[in-house]
Amino acid sequence: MNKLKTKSLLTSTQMILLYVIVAFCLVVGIRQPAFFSPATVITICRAGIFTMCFALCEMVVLISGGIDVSFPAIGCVAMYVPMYIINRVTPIDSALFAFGLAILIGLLFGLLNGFLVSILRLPPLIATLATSSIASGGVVTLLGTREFTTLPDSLQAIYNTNIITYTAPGTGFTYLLNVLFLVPVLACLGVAWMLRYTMLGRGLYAIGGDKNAARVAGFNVRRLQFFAYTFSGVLTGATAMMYTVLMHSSTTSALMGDEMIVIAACVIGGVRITGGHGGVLGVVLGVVLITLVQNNLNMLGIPTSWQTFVVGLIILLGTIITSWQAKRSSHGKA
Amino acid sequence: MKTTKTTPAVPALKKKGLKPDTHITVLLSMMAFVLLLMAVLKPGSYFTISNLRSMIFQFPEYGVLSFGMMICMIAGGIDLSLVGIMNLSGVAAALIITNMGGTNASIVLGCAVALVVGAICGALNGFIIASLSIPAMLVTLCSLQLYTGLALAITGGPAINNMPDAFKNIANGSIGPIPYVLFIFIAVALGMAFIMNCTVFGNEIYFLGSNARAARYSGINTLRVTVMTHMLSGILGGISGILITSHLNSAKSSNGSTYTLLTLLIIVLGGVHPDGGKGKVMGVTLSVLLLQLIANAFTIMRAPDTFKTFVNGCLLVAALILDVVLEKRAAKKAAKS
Amino acid sequence: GGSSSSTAASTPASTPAGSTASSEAAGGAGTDYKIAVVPKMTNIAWFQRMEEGVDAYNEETGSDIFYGGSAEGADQASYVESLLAEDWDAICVVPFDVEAIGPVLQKAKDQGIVVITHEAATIDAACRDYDIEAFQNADYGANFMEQLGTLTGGEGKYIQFVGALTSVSHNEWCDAAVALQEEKFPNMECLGRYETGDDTTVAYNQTKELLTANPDITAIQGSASTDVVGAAQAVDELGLTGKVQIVGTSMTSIARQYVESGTIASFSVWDPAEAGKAMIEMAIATLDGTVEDGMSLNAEGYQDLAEVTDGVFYGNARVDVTKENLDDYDF
Amino acid sequence: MADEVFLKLKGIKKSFGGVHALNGVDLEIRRGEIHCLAGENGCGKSTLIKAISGVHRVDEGEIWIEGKLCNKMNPIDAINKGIQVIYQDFAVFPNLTVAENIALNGEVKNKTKLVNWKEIHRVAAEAMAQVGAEIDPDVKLEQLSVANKQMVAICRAIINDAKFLILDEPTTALTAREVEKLWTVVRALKEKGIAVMIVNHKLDEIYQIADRLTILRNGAYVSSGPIHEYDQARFTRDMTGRDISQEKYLPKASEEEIFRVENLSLPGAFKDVSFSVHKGDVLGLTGLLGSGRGEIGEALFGIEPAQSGHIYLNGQEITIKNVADAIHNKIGYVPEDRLTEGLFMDRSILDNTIATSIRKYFHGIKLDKAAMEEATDRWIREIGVVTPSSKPAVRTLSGGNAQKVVISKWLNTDPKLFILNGPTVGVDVGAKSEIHAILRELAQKGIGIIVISDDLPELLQNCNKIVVMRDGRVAAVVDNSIEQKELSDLLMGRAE
Ligand SMILES: Nc1ncnc2c1ncn2[C@@H]1O[C@H](COP(=O)(O)OP(=O)(O)OP(=O)(O)O)[C@@H](O)[C@H]1O
Ligand SMILES: Nc1ncnc2c1ncn2[C@@H]1O[C@H](COP(=O)(O)OP(=O)(O)OP(=O)(O)O)[C@@H](O)[C@H]1O
Ligand SMILES: [Mg+2]
Ligand SMILES: [Mg+2]
Repeated sequence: MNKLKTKSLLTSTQMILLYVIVAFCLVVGIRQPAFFSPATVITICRAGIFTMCFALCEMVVLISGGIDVSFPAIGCVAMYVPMYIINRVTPIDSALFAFGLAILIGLLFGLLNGFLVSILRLPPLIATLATSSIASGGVVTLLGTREFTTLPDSLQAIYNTNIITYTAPGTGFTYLLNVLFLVPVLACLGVAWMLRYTMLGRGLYAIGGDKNAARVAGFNVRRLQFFAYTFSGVLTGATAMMYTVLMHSSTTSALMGDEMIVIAACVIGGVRITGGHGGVLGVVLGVVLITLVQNNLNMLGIPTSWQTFVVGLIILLGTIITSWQAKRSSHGKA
Repeated sequence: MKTTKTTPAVPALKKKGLKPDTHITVLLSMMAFVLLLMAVLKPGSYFTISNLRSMIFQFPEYGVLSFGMMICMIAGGIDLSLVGIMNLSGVAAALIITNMGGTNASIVLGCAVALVVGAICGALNGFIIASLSIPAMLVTLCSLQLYTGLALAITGGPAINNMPDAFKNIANGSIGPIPYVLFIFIAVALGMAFIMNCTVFGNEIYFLGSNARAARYSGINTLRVTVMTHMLSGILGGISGILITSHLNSAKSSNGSTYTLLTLLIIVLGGVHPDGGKGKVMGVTLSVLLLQLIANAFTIMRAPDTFKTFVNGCLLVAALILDVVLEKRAAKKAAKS
Repeated sequence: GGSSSSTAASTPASTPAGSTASSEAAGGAGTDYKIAVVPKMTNIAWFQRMEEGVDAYNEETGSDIFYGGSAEGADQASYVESLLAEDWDAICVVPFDVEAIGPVLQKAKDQGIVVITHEAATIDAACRDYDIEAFQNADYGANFMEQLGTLTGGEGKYIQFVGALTSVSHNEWCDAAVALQEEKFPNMECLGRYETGDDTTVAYNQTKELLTANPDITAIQGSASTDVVGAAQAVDELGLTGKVQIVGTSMTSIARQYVESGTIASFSVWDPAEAGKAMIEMAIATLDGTVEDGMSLNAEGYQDLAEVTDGVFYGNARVDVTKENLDDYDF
Repeated sequence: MADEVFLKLKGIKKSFGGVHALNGVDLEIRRGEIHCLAGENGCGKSTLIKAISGVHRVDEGEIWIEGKLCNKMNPIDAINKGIQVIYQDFAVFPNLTVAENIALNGEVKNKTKLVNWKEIHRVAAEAMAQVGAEIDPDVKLEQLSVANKQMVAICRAIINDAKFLILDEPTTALTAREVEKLWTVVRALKEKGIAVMIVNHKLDEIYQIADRLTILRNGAYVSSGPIHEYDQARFTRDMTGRDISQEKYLPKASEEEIFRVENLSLPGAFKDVSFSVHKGDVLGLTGLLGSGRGEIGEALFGIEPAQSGHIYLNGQEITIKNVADAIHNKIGYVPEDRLTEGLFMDRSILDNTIATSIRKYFHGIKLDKAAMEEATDRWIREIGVVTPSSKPAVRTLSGGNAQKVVISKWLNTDPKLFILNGPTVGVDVGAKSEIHAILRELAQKGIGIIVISDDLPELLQNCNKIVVMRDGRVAAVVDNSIEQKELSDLLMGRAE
């Protein structure tokens, strides 16, 4: 029995992911020794901030048995409206206002998603597609599209706060890790705790596993679905404002198209698209792998025009491996 | 294990076959509404031959694509890679046509290759989906990137242009006042209607989408049907690829990027059930027309394009809600009688 | 199509209706021609600036020029297609994809609509009446290399960013830059051309990756307006301001911060608002039949237009924006 | 104590749209009794359970629980009143562990906000000890067998201070040994004063366990009383409203062999299985869970093909590597799980009937719709499916009628060999005897019939030859003159 458990541990989705990550790093490192440096860690951490946060949103929704493809649009609205107000209406120089409004917007659209899915019982993919169209179409129609690139001082102050400053000995380059990196870290810990140690979290797994069973067990299915989508909306709002801070940019299209990579990160991390399975650790690894791949293809020497293809290939293979893995694990009967 | 016995699902619509399809009625009345509205608002510019022609030039591309999405969804899946297939096959056709000097033979060969490329891409999707039983949504999400990437890699970036006139004529020419593409669209629609209603394969698609396990136990080769469904979808993607390459005189990886969303909207509006097993060619055809009517109405009303996106989103929700409401009402009526 | 070239020749001799309209236009109440200006896409700041130009034109002259287009560039052709339902006198287009829009424009011309294009020097002459360019693409790209070579002393590696590998003008700029570098700065070396998808984040991450792997990069050339901004942020964070030189196309509204801090040495731009006006003026001139070599349009940077070949007019609208003149080009 | 009434229902009515699922039901459950609820398919048993457990609100009538009128309950209220239901599908969470499945409901009920994993394991261990189940608490439910899933569901039910436990057709997926174990658990619960209501069709099982019996027909109450007041005849009469004959099937012996397997083996499932079916034979194939009887059926139908051995149909050797092979050789198969494997619930009777034989109707270039309709109507008539037409979705049919549609689907392929895995599982007595009659008739016509079942009375009554499987091997081949006790011993391996 014990042997069996260690064996299944060694071939679990997370471990396989880890092997792949290590192998990828080795290959890149061999081609490009500069890769093996603390700088790489910082760079990956910095580059993965948004994907990680969005992946957490998506994971919670996927676990509950839904899917959310509206977060890029919601994020764009959430980053655009506050900056629009600050730049064009009244110059409110307050980080609290910017983040507060972004989160509020995320919350509202999250509630809309929740309403469509749990009250009207529309299929999640279609419902969130609709929300996506409504959000991005609505905001551009009302407020137009501009690009805001100057931050008010309060947000600039956040941008200037770093938790790690590393100077590479050879080149003298400085690598900075912004304080906002703590957000995904804390969010991961928080979500992991929530999923494991609260009835809310277990309820999400329950409704993702079998909605009817959850209903007869006395779970409030609607409330749990509402929670999943509003949680996703809120974290999306916050992440979008982080994007504005870190990238000095707020547009109505900055995040569009991100859902593909984020869903892929979740699935590679062992979250099943059919609901009820997956956890934070796997998703973190999935995000790490995807971020690594996205940001090191030049180092690997892949020609630019082939990079889309290579990313696609790796994601497809990752999906195939994890799906096959999931099938194997649910087949062993006891 | 999830038997339906504990599901207090929406009461099944009894005697469904006896009533006119509520969905088709809804679509027709929506079309009537749009036409009526435009008759009041902009009679002069909306009801013109040139507007009709301009509409006909536009919808076949994504109309054909919608049928591909439709069969995949009826079979219980989805094909998010259609636009990728469309561009990849467009690139393949363009490559052959331009390299062979644009002769008529090269055009025929190019079109054939486009269809073959579409079929191969679709078959690959189908094979991965069915043999490894991975949700179609995932597989096609990944393969979209794969096919787009391949198209990009083949062209190296820049579009392939300078198609011969004969090829450009496919999507831009007309017989008298009627564009060729209208005939192509009608042919595809009729072909699809025939396949879905009158062939074994069409019925097998419905069976697969209704209950994949039961389909297997009924002797339906689910692997073959899934592969064939996606292959057909890929072929439709190939046709679309030819149309768009001809229409735009250019083949590249990023054409028609908004079509995925549009085709999903079309088929759901057209009554294809997102869980599979239900949907009609007629509904999808009407839905294509309806959306084109609306799109042109917007342009003529000088509404910003983004407003159209907003309205499409609302329309999608409205259509689904209306569906639920109507079915409930119909069930109640059936119960009373 | 051969048939439409004859249409092109006959267009300047405008319809009777057109000529009455033009006499009214001369009367100062603006033009009565029905003209549409269609941008590549509406959802980016660049073309909102163009809309401002068209609005300003309408206000100044009291005309009613329509400005509108598809949200996404990919849909531009079908947008123009749907415009053809109405009888326009002229359509001014900034093609998203020169080839893609060609057949539709040809249909427009077949309907007797005057077609003016911008940023589309390579478009098939049969598809339009005239094309106005803000400048010669080769000059524009060479200018970047001229600056980079001077700033770096002609030493080191450089990288080029393009919005999309499929973008014709971006690639022409880059080609011209490489050509000049090979001739004038032989000690420099082009590391490659990278795609950013018009996304600041991608430019930022790519720059970081490329600099880490190649610490000897001394210069970066951007093409899409976001390229230099993303690159500048990476250079700034890595503490390389002054060591790595950045030039490229951008706009004050998005690049101001890094121009002020000196991370971006300078960027070049042409005012989309003026380009919009120039297209309208050109359309009116075409309808009035007053197009001639060396003509001047009432838009900054589009005076003394010389027709180079087959209906392409080049202006001199490029402005190089530096710390000093930043406030003069505040868009 | 034993006479104290726990639950009393009076004149319960409930309709869905126009369907009167319940049309005046009375029921009385006493503490510590084992009460059986019987009735034909679609007579409203499940609906009644859902009314009691608060899933459905009743239209009319009164629900009295411990002397209090409780017409407006939701599932939580019902749970709080001590009512626990084990649904046909158990309503467990496949993605959660055994321990969680057992303990989570209690936590929901107590409105806990945080999860105490120690407590969950403790509760789970305690509950499993109470019913004597031994299952690894950390295994996910999707990895368990049906019987173990049911055990988990029972454990979960009893920990929440259950006073009244309802089991909806608990034995359909279990074999004899597991049923015995289940009865042991149920009796133990009874000893604790818990009232138990069991929905069941099998009279012999009802005799084994029930104290009292209530019978419903067409959503209405028919009769109720102590179990000893019911003999076989009254039971079936009350259920169906008519008398049904009980004679055994004894065909004329025939030399003509239809089907034979020799040394069929599939590692891990069965080994060296040989038997033959002659003209007129209805062959029974039985065994305990894991004896491989189901696997043989699936192997012969090509779902999980055998790896070695020979199969002869009408004297010719055939190979079956997949379902297509089986169908090509005119083998039909009625799967165990009708709902998920046999039927397209949302599609019409017509679609279901022609699903497998659709190629027959493809003439020239298109499907012959008229012929399809004609064939379906003919089967509806011949098999006796109760429906106004061939148009309604199968979802609207009762279990027995649905099973008849599955049978029509195969008969429409003109099978030479017809394998039925649990053909009457969850089918009521009336429909059951009709299905049996159909099988006999087919056998007489020369179609080979193999019935895979663990319903011993059914086998003894309908099969003239019974193959008993044990541990993947053929343990015995007997005819139906054997006593049920003897057959059951053979099954368990107690005879030798
Ligand atoms: N949610 C529902 N909507 C519509 N009709 C329903 C619903 N639930 C049950 N019915 C109908 O009510 C009747 C009684 O169904 P019920 O499931 O209670 O029968 P049952 O006695 O449990 O049958 P079985 O033995 O097949 O389980 C059937 O005709 C069924 O079709
Ligand atoms: N050893 C086992 N461990 C776990 N699950 C098992 C085991 N054996 C069988 N099962 C499961 O129990 C169910 C029935 O088992 P199986 O088919 O092996 O038995 P059988 O003798 O063929 O009886 P039946 O026809 O009733 O299924 C199946 O769902 C199977 O997956
Ligand atoms: Mg029932
Ligand atoms: Mg079995």
